[in-house]
Amino acid sequence: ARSGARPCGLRELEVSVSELGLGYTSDETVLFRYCAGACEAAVRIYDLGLRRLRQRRRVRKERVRAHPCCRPTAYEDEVSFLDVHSRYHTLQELSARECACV
Amino acid sequence: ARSGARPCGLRELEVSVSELGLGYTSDETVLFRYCAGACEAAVRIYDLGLRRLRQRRRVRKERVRAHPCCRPTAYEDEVSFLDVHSRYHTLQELSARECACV
Amino acid sequence: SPSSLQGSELHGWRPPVDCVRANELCAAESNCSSRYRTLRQCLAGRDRNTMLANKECQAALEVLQESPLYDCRCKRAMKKELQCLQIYWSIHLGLTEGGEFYEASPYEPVTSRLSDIFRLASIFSGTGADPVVSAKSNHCLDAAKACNLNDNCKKLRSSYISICNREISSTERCNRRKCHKALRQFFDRVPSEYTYRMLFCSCQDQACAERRRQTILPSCSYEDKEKPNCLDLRTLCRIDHLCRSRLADFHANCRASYRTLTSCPADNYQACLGSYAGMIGFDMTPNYVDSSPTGIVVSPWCNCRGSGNQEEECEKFLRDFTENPCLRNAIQAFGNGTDVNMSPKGPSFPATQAPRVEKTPSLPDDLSDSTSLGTSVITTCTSIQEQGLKANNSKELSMCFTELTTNISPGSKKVIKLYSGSS
Amino acid sequence: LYFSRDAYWERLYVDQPAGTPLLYVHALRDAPEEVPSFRLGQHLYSAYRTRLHENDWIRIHEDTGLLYLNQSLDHSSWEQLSIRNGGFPLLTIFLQVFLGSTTQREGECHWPGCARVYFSFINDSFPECSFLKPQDLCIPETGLSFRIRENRPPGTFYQFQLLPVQSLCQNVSVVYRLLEGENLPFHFDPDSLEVSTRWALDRELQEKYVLEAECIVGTGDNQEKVTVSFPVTVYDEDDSAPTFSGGVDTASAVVEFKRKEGTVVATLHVFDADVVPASGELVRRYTSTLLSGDSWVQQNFRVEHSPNETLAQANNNSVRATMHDYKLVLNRSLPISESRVLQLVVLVNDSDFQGPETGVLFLHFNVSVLPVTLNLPSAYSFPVNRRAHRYAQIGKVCVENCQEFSGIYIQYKLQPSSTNCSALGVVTSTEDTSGTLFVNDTEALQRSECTELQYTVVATDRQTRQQAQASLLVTMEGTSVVEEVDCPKSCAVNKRRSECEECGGLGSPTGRCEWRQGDGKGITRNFSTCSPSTRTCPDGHCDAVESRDINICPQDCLRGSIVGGHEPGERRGIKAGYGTCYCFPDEKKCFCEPEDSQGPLCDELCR
Repeated sequence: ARSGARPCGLRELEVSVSELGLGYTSDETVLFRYCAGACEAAVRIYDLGLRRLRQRRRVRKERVRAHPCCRPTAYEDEVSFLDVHSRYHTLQELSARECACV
Repeated sequence: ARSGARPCGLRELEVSVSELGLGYTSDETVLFRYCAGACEAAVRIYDLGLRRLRQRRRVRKERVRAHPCCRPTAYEDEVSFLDVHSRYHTLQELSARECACV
Repeated sequence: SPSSLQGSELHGWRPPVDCVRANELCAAESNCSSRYRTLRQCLAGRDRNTMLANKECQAALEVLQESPLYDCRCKRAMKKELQCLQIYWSIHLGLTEGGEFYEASPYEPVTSRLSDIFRLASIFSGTGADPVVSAKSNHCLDAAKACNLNDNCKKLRSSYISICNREISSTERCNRRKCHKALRQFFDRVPSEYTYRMLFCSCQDQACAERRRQTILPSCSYEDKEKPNCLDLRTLCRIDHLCRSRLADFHANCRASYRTLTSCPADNYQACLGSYAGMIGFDMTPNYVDSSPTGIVVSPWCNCRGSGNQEEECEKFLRDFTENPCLRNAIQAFGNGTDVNMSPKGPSFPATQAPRVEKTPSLPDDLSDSTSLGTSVITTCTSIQEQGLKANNSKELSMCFTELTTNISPGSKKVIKLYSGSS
Repeated sequence: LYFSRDAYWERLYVDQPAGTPLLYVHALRDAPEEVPSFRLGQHLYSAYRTRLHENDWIRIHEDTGLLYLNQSLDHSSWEQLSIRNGGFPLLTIFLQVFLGSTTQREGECHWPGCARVYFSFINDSFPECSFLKPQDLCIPETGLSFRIRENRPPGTFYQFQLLPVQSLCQNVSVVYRLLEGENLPFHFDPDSLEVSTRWALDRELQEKYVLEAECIVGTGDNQEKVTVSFPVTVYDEDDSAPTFSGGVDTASAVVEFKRKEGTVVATLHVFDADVVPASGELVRRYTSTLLSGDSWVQQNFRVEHSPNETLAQANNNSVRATMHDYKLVLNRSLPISESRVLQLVVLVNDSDFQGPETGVLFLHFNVSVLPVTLNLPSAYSFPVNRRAHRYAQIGKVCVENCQEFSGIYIQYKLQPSSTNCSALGVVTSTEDTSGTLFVNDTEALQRSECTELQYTVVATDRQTRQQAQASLLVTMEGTSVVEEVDCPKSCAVNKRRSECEECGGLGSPTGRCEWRQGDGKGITRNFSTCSPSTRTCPDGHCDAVESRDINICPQDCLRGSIVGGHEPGERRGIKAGYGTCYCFPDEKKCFCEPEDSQGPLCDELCR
């Protein structure tokens, strides 16, 4: 991505519950908040060192992340809805509340 | 990778400063601690929802991470060494001190 | 004319204060505070009636009738609401005998109207919706969507749903007490532009009506293994000051009146809907009895089996929910987004218009002999008065509806008179 | 004495002349010798019962119950009362009328000894008679309804005429006729216009009447008719003694396997034609006592009374009545050794009943408490796979009739014949009082010298320590094998069939996990998952073995968070899931997500 792309932050989208693909069939909509954006400025010397060690195969092939992630650091408590069978469901931590580069 | 692979945690490696590829030439070695491993158990409903919305292109192709990252949540303060030119250097936050799935 | 009238002291009208404030005023005045203490002792005694018969108690009552405590009121969801209500009932249980069918509402009359809510609702949801689209859409679903898009509404809605939906054990469906508390918080803290849309949305099909019925999660907040007798349920409700107040408020604002355009006292649908919603989360929680889209029937969870000789009174109590034209008109009005546009002065009727028989709601109304009712007649003027319209100096204020509610037993003819008197 | 109504209505106009008769109140007698007398309360009240003023204007004939104007009410008195009412045109005032015989005081007016008389006080003089419509001449504003106590002497309960109209519009002819009263227990006297009962009423025959009356106003061809109907409710009194429903006064029952506190041993029904006292009071006044001097009976049995209103047929009328259910219930769990034959008697007392016969009757419960002896089949034999993992369920042991037991608590134990070849454990499941055998130590399974395991199964009743024994032979099958490397402890961790079937996990009897392929229909009980044994897990029930270790069957036993489309089980586990459900027991977390969305992990892709 071009350097200087939109920085990591909170985005929001109104989606129907069914669109979340969790198996619930409901026409209700929820405000889905998620984290997106670049974390260029959050790179540390740790990342540089780790990237280099991985390139040199000094770090075994296990899963290693050598770049900060734009991820939620806090989530919204819960959101409830009624499904098409007239049964209520409550989802915990569906939406992000705060984002950061970690 | 098999599910249930080694979960995210702190690993350590003794490396020479030069191997870090930061441009310093020194024969000294440092204990480089980094985070690695799987974050399967840290998945939230947020991730499932975001993954589905991305698959359905409801979330624009901006950089979005639909899976927890195994990343440092605390860093070691500093490490110093003498290079081949007999000059001392100190590196901040080179090693991870704590890891978590975020 | 009877001379005794001129000498007596005028008991003019004064704007009501809230009972917490009135209590402070009384406490600051030795005569009032001592009498109030006496009255509380009178009421605390086991045999209330004999205590009230003794001179000191009577004297205390006389003094307190002149104090601000006498006509103090409370506000819904005010800060010290329960304390306010406790003070109110400590006075009014002294004045009435208790066991009245209708009790005066401790709450200040509602001045806002449905049209204020519609205006806010349309601002929020930007709906000046196209009527064709809106006719087909599921209004209750739209209401849920609107709520989920407002953080405060979403939060409080999710809170009561997750509590009311949490199964405790195979024998205990849920924690009803916590569910009721969460429901009360929802209806107290979320603006009615959201809560009314979810509670009183109009429906064209069964799915929508079922969603409307499910709004309060009836399997936890409403239904129970057995249905108690409605008079027993009323007795239980009246033990708790809050429930008692909300029931009195419902009766005051929703009681069918045959002398108003809308069948509602002071033609205020909002007052009725607000007091109906105010009962949710208490023993007297009402709900839709089925999911038929158009046949709006609401009722508390009770019946009239086991009423003994009070079957008529029980059925009358139940009819105030199940066959109440004011409540039904109010729900339908909200559902259709209509409000009666009552200009503050109200329709003016020539003084001696011959009595006209109004569009008589087909259903029997309130008082028949079987009730030991003290207030079969509503002083609609009282509620107009309490809406801040100064009675005695407004020339305009002569319109007042004589509320002679008649018991329409099968086949009997009903007579309605409209009078205008000038003050 | 009692009033035939609890509220009366009339209109008051300004400047009606003193002496104008207003209305009659009527009292009916409870006993023939009673003579009604009336007195008025001192004050006039407003709608919300605020005391407005002394009653200076209205008086009552204490013997006839006729209320009349003692003083005319002029505009200034109307103004005064209106101001007292808050400055508004006075709408309604009321005063209280008491029976002379009642001790009730003002401020405590309620039927039967007190009634309220409401006046719509209109700030206008009495209208021209010609202005009045027929219904204004015929009937009062508010509907009429009457209440008459059953079994009471007949009496007059209403007088048709509107007295003010009759006195101020004398030239208007108003004639009344009771339409359907003839064949009913009511009589109408056309002269006095009084309506009375003809004989004592019996609520158990009919509790509601609707009387139709016709009022004819005017004469000749400008006659107008108004019909009015008014309900009469017959008030019940406790004049019917309780009777055995269907004549059955005895029930027999056997207590054998169901010995738990709260078990309903037998039920008898008592019918009472009355509906008083009402539900609020009924349980307190309709008592039931278990008569038995034997303290054992008092400690171990109780009677539960639940009254229900019902409908009884009386000469093609249905009338409300009450059916009382009396359940004999175990007050404690009975030990299996208990053995008794009892005749229990329950005294039912309708304490309000005042009839000649007795309001008491006796219910008889013949109860046989049988002892239960524990028996186990002589021998058990089960195979076990040498590859079985720990907590693999091998089989069930059960004393005779254990599925029927409730309130009987059995403990199972295993006594191994040889000490070095012992691999099994047993645990008791409370639901069906059976014992589940499971592998508790896999090391012995791997030893080639252990070809079979021999035990004695001992079942002990916790309360009486009574025991039963049986021999148990467990034969080894298959060969043990070195465990697959990198396999998780719990089968439930595996997300795909391939991973699942190449590993074992806690609780797997074959040493391999089993994949259950779901039906893929949204959130369903039949979700895909990896299990130690699809026979026992997941089955929506966290059984006695599974609850030993969360890794065995987290799908049934997890108390934690379930991420993804699901329906939680009752208090624990997953009742239904979307797609594949897999778990991380140590993190107390399960996930349910469709197979297709477990795509490649987003590592490099989402830098």
